[in-house]
Amino acid sequence: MVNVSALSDPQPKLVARAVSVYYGGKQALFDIDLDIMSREVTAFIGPSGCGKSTFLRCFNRMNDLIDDCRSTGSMLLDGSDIAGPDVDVVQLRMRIGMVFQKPNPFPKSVYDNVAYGPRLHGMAPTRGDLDEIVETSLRRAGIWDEVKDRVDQPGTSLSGGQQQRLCIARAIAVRPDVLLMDEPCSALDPIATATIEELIDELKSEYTIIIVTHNMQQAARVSQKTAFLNLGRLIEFDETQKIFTNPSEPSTQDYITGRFG
Amino acid sequence: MVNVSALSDPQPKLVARAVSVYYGGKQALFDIDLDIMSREVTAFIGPSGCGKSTFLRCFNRMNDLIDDCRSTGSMLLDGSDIAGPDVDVVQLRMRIGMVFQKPNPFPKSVYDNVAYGPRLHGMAPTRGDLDEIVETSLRRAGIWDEVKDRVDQPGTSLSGGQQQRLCIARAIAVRPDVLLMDEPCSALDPIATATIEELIDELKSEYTIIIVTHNMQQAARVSQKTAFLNLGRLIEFDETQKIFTNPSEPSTQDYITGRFG
Amino acid sequence: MSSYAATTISSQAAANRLLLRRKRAERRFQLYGILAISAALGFLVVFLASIVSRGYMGFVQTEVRLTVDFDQELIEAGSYRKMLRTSLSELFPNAGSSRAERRTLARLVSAGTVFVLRETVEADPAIIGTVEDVWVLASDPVDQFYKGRIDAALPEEERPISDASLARIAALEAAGRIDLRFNRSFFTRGDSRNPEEAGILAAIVGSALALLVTVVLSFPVGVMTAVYLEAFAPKNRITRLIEININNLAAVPSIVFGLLGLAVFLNVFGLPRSAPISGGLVLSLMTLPTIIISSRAAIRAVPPSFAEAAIGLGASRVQAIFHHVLPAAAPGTLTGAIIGMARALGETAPLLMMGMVAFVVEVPGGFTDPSTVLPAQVYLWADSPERGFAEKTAAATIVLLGFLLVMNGLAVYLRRKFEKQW
Amino acid sequence: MPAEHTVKAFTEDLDKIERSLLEMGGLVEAQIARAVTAVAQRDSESAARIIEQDSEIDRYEQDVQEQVERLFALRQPVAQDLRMTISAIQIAGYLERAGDLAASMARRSIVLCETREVPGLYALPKLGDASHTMLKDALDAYRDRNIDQAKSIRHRDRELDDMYVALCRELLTHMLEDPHRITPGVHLLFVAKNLERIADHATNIAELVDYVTTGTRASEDRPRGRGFLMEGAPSPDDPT
Amino acid sequence: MPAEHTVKAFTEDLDKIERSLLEMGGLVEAQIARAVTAVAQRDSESAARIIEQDSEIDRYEQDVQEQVERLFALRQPVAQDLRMTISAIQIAGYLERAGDLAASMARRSIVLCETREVPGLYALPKLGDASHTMLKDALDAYRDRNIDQAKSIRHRDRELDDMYVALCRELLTHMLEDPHRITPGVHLLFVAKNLERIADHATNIAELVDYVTTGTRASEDRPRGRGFLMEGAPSPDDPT
Amino acid sequence: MLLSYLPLLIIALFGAGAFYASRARISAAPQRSLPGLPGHYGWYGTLWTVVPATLVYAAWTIIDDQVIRNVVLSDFPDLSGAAATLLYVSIENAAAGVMTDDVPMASVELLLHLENLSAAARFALVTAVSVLGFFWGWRRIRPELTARDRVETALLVALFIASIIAILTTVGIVLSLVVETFRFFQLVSPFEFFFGLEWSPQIALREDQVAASGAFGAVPVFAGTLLITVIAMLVAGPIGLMSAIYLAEYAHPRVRAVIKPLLEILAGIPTVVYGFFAALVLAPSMRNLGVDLGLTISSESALAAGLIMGIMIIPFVSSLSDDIMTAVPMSLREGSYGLGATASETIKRVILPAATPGIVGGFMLAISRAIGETMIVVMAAGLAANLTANPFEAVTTVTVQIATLLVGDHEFDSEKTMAAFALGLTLFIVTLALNVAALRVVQKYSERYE
Ligand SMILES: Nc1ncnc2c1ncn2[C@@H]1O[C@H](COP(=O)(O)OP(=O)(O)OP(=O)(O)O)[C@@H](O)[C@H]1O
Ligand SMILES: Nc1ncnc2c1ncn2[C@@H]1O[C@H](COP(=O)(O)OP(=O)(O)OP(=O)(O)O)[C@@H](O)[C@H]1O
Ligand SMILES: [Mg+2]
Ligand SMILES: [Mg+2]
Ligand SMILES: O=P([O-])([O-])[O-]
Repeated sequence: MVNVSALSDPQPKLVARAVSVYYGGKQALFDIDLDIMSREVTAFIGPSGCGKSTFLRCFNRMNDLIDDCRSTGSMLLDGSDIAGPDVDVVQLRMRIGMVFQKPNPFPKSVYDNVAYGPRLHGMAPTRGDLDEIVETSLRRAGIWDEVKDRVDQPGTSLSGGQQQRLCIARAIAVRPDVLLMDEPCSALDPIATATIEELIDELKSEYTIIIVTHNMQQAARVSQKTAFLNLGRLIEFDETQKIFTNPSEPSTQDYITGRFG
Repeated sequence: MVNVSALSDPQPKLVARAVSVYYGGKQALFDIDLDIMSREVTAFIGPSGCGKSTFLRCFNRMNDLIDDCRSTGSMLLDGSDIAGPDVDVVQLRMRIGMVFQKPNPFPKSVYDNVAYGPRLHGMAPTRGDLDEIVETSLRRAGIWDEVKDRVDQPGTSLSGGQQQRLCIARAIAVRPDVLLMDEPCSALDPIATATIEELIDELKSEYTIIIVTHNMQQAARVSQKTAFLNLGRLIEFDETQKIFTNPSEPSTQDYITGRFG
Repeated sequence: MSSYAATTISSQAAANRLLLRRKRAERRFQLYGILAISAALGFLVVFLASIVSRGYMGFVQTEVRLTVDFDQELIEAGSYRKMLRTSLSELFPNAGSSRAERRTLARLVSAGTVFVLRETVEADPAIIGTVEDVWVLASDPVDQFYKGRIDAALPEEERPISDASLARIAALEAAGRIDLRFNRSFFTRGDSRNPEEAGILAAIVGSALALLVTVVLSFPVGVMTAVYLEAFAPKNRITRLIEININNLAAVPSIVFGLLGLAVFLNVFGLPRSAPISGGLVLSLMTLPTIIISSRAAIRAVPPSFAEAAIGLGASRVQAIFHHVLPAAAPGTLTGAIIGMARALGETAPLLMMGMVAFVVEVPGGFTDPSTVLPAQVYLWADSPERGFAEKTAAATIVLLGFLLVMNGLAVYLRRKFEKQW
Repeated sequence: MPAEHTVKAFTEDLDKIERSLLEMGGLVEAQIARAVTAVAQRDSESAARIIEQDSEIDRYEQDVQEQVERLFALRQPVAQDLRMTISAIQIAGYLERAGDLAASMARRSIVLCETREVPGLYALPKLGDASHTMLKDALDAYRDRNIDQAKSIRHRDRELDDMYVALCRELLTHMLEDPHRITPGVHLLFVAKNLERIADHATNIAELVDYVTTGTRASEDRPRGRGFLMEGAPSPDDPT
Repeated sequence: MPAEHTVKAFTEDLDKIERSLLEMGGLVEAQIARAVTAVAQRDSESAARIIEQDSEIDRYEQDVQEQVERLFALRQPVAQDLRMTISAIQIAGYLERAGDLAASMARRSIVLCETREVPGLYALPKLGDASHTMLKDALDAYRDRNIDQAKSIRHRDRELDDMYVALCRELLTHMLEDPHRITPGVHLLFVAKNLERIADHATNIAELVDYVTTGTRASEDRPRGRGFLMEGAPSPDDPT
Repeated sequence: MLLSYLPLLIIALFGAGAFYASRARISAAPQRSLPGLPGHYGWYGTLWTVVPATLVYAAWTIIDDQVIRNVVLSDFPDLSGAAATLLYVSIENAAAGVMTDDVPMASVELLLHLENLSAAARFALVTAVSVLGFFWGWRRIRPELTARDRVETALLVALFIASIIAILTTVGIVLSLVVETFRFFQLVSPFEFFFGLEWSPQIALREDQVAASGAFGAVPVFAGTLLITVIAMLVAGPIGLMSAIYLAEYAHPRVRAVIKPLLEILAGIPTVVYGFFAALVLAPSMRNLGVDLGLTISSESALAAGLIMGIMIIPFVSSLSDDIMTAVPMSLREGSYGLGATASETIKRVILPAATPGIVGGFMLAISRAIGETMIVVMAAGLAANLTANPFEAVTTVTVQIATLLVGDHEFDSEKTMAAFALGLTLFIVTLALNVAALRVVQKYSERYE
């Protein structure tokens, strides 16, 4: 068991400092400091409404879409600010991809789903380039073998688990560094869930992954670091193993052992 | 660990014999034989679409509501047939209550929700009787203390977990023998889930309970017996502890240990 | 279990009685539903049957075969009337030659026959100097009688056709000179004072022009508004006002739109009265809320996750909406538009105000020409006393319903085809 | 246990395991005390009863194992609950060993009844008492999650080792003095060894208190006698 | 392991635990063999190395414990996986004990180097060999989930007990013959005892094979020597 | 003619050209990560080329008629008002080739000349603006240009303008109604209008015409409207609601799939057709029936109009109710059945109570529709403003009066035309109130199952 405070990677991928978020007058996050390390899976756990999704969406500024949502504090990606008003969110979201709770493939072909991002950003000048990006992304998402014969069929015709992997493929097609996942398995059955968890495990060799989950076992299984949030505050952030075998904070312990409420 | 075959309660509460169910031309359940013992919690587990809900809904004939659903085989409640065409489903459903996946309180007051069944069946001649039934049911569902001051407020104003307990109270208000629960916690957060599980544990001293769940841990926690279904067939039925420590069938073992698909 | 064992015999009996009563109530309630539906559908059947039974004869017309001598002199003198008279007197040589008698004779055929003859000549000058058999329209009373709508047993003064004419018709029939033929002129002519000559082409063209104006104006504006409100509008007082406003506009009685058109388009802007452009404008204002509302519903039905996903990939809001939400909402939007158009096609009241209920003979050639629309034509004819017009009204109604059926069918087809693809 | 689980049955299950462990511990303590007495008082009847009772302890261990297995399967404990559950298996194992050792002493006491008495056995009950108390205290420390008490137990183990070494020396001396005492002396040596082992097991249990409460396993290099071997003395002591 | 888990990392984790156990087993086997040789050949240098290496085994145990804890916390094993994981903790415990016993033998061998040689020790290596082989076979049976082999090991334990009793008798005879042999004799008695204990631990491991594979714990009443006590013989043997 | 559309063609061509030119320009620029796709730069160029030029074209087109008219009429300084208009129309006709007498040829020539001049000037100006716009945009096409932002902002502005049209419509309605009504109330006191019992708006054409004194007491009109609406709702309410219940709760999906569209046909039939049916089929047969039963049923009875209108709005009631009932979550139904309720009990005790607000809203919308319906009553109800509650008599309605008062070429500022606007305003306010209330109710209801 490694002690957190002893962790000192020289360069965290993402840094949050004193991040607070408000919905209208209501404060949803309070002064959060957190470092996300490169090529690791970091899980956010906590009771419903504690602000996991809100925090996650700070990283790629999805909260900008909510009219009355406003945040303070600083967030850095590879050392450069991402929270400022003059940051180009398009570029930011290219570098920080996102996978959602419900698999949400576009009602287009599998190919067009994956090709959407690269086309949007003009990443593939020729059709050949695009083909390659699509194939690579699908491969990386571990779904190429299942769909290679039907990339022209609509993405919505796939099964739930396949759809979610398609969405992951779509996200990595724009070559992001970071993948944000908001309860990516909560709409899936246990078997599809297992395949996604498996995939996350493989992806972590290339991507920095942050995953929000309600399922503590899932956090335990897939992540290297776990952050426990409660009532909008970061209670504990540590190695997953440490959190699940020997958390420092009593309230973390209470939460993960089911002594809550 | 008790061996199943050694189980020989003289009188099972519910008996299914060679039950098959068809949706149109598609067979969803194949020849299921099962005995449900009185005052025990029996869990149905199995992969998505294996027929758990279908089987559960055979017990109170909810499948009758689906137009092209048809079933064969016999089902007995306390030894008398419940599957026949001349069985009175109104009476049957009085004796076999049901709790659903999403809490579904009627958009009426808490009181009226619970009083609905008794009124329907003319169970409470006087207002006083009704009051008593309502209070007893709410108490038994472990929610009386939380709602006693607001039984006139709409049931929908309660929290998710409370709503589900209200639904349980509503179901037990008609004094059923059996409670069917189809994934009663899947729409709830972990804390509400824990309270419902707790409640199920208490209820089993008075009711025979059958619960469908996707969550194997939940099945493990709340049930005494577990039935594992796969592809519409009953693969294994045994003491829960046996199933989760030492199942007889390899496919059960594969499923519960996550070696599926 | 004990609770059941505990129930006494008598309460068991009471419970059974209660159960029986509940079952009876159940059956009764279900019966009410069936009766209600039967009533509504029964009316529909009666309604359609009565329209069709009245109208189908409108598509055929009694015609009389005349043998006409296209005499060069008469033609040069422009005396087509004389030519017709001659031809008729040849048929019935023993008809009197008094003015009155000549007139009754002429009343066998349509008053417009003279013009038909002229048109025939103008269309084919080679005919001059020959003697040809020509089918001409019978007059309205003859037509009605021949179609069996006039009871010959009635006393002469109670029916619009004289005994003499009846005899002539019998003669014509015997000679094979009278027959029911497909009524081409119904589809190729404008209105007329003579029922047998009245056609719906002018009305159809008028409707088409007005609808064109409506589509061109209301569809883009409607969709743009819907997109703005659903996808971009900030939630503030102005947009809320717009929303409420649109919902209310949808339920404003159509005649009020007519008042608006009358006061604003005709009197303030000075647009031409009775013109497709003015009528179309009013109809488009009227259709706009329908299109906006159905487009908004279609847009709203698209899961927000599509837009979210696109934005998560770095698309701007505009791109997300235009790439994913609008295409997905297109069938719904289109369906709404078609239904709106169908409504506009059937609308009369506001056009009353715009002067489009007019007697229009000429087929309109442009957006500013005087014209009428199909439902207005129905309204006009329904008011006319001649029996022939009743039949025409029903026939025009059938045509109108036909158009509506096609449009609604298209909408249903679209909705079916694209229903819930995600 | 800091608070109740939302699912109370979980707390109950954990409590039940702990109760079983403590009951088992009580039984083992009694067995040890009785075995020491049997040796000291050459009471072969009591010894026979002790041997009989050992199977009871085995049943307890099996019971705890089953409960633990059930808890793992049905409740998936984590953190402190997990540590408690894991430690329960280990403690049950230690207690079972201690019980076996008590039974072993009882068996030897029967043999000893038939051999010549070895003098100077006064030290044996003292060792027995120390060992028995250590086990008791370890279980108390575990029950109370008392880290300090647990730590002191680990230190007491050292003293006990000293006592053991002294006893061994004395026995050896007796054996050298009189060959007739060799056979009983050997048996007594083994008895002493057993008591020393029991104390070791108590120490193991005490170490688990740390683990259960704080999650860190006490360092393994606990005091291990005092290097008698290095003294080159022909002493048979080796607190293994 | 019948099939891979859908989450392969789970299978890997389980495999890793098993690998650690087998490695640890190998190390323990080697320690035992070397300890027996050290005793037989009076090689105190080798003995010192053995003692040193013991901490390696402790580290292995700790490692297995941590892995198991992690597995419980992160993967919530059930059924066969659960049994495998629980048994891993127990096996690691047994192996650690066996390692300790080997170290203990090594320590005694150092003492023995400085005492007079006791003749007739030929039986010791034989016992050592038997004990060592039993452990090895038990681990093999565990690795292969071979129930039959495991069963045969439990029967071999009886033979080993016989050898042990014979050896004890012989040693006792030597001690009675020559008081100078008392001290080394006692040490050798303990060495023999250690080897007997190692065989017991091997038997324990073999019993777990049943448990892991079929979920039923082998009955506890396994053969326990042959009631020497009842023979009334003044033998110091008690296969506890 | 050609000249008038040519500028638009030019704009379109230039716009397309600008798109490709701008896109090519940015593609040629050193490729970095751009704040927009090349297409965005293309559109940027197009916008600059097209929008100003189009605005100029539109402005010119709107203004030039007026200017030309002023110039042409400046030769006739002593003419004004209607006379000037008359003259100008005849000049225009002459210019269009319709010869009329009495037209000053000089003016006709002038007009033609001016029109040609204007068209040519407009062509030149539009082309110039377009070219200027193109170069203006072209110069600004640089990789630093946030093209996507700009283009999207322009698009948003367009969308916003579109959504303003809806407001303008309402404003137009309100203004036109209010202005005329205001004028009306200057002539006729509001008190008389709202409380007067006699309605007889026809102004006497002859001095001695009877009962044409211009009485503007609208109570009989309102009463007639009310009567017909009540009859309609008596028909549509029960039939619609019960049909909806049957369809939503009992009918097999396949039956429902057939019946529902069939019922909706009723709503798709143009009201003029209903009117035709009522006037030509229903009314005569009712009169005959009345004769048989010894009742006097007027040939334009409130009953006939109300019945037909009721049938017309059946689908409004049934569709809305059906939608609302099917929106009641299945889970509630299952909850009730699970407790042993029969279907009708489930409907009466759970579904209807849950759906009541929505159904009430639906009824209100249906009422508003009945009140505003015109053609049926115009054709089937009468013109006579009888103050009666007897459904067999003829009554008149607000919409009938509006229609009849305004159809035909009337002087637009007579009392009776203004009275139509006053009626229109009343109608507007009443239906508006009903709608607002209904929408409120429905909205509140739909929030419940969010
Ligand atoms: N759009 C919003 N407007 C207002 N408040 C919001 C909004 N979104 C979230 N909140 C509030 O902010 C808090 C944090 O919400 P958030 O969705 O981040 O929680 P969460 O931890 O993701 O919960 P869950 O596990 O249920 O997804 C909650 O109290 C929630 O009510
Ligand atoms: N109304 C229906 N019409 C047709 N097929 C159905 C219907 N309901 C269920 N099925 C089919 O019957 C099978 C069993 O369905 P059921 O809902 O009982 O599964 P389940 O085990 O409850 O799954 P889940 O865990 O997803 O709830 C599935 O293959 C499903 O597709
Ligand atoms: Mg969330
Ligand atoms: Mg189900
Ligand atoms: O079982 P042991 O006493 O040798 O640890």
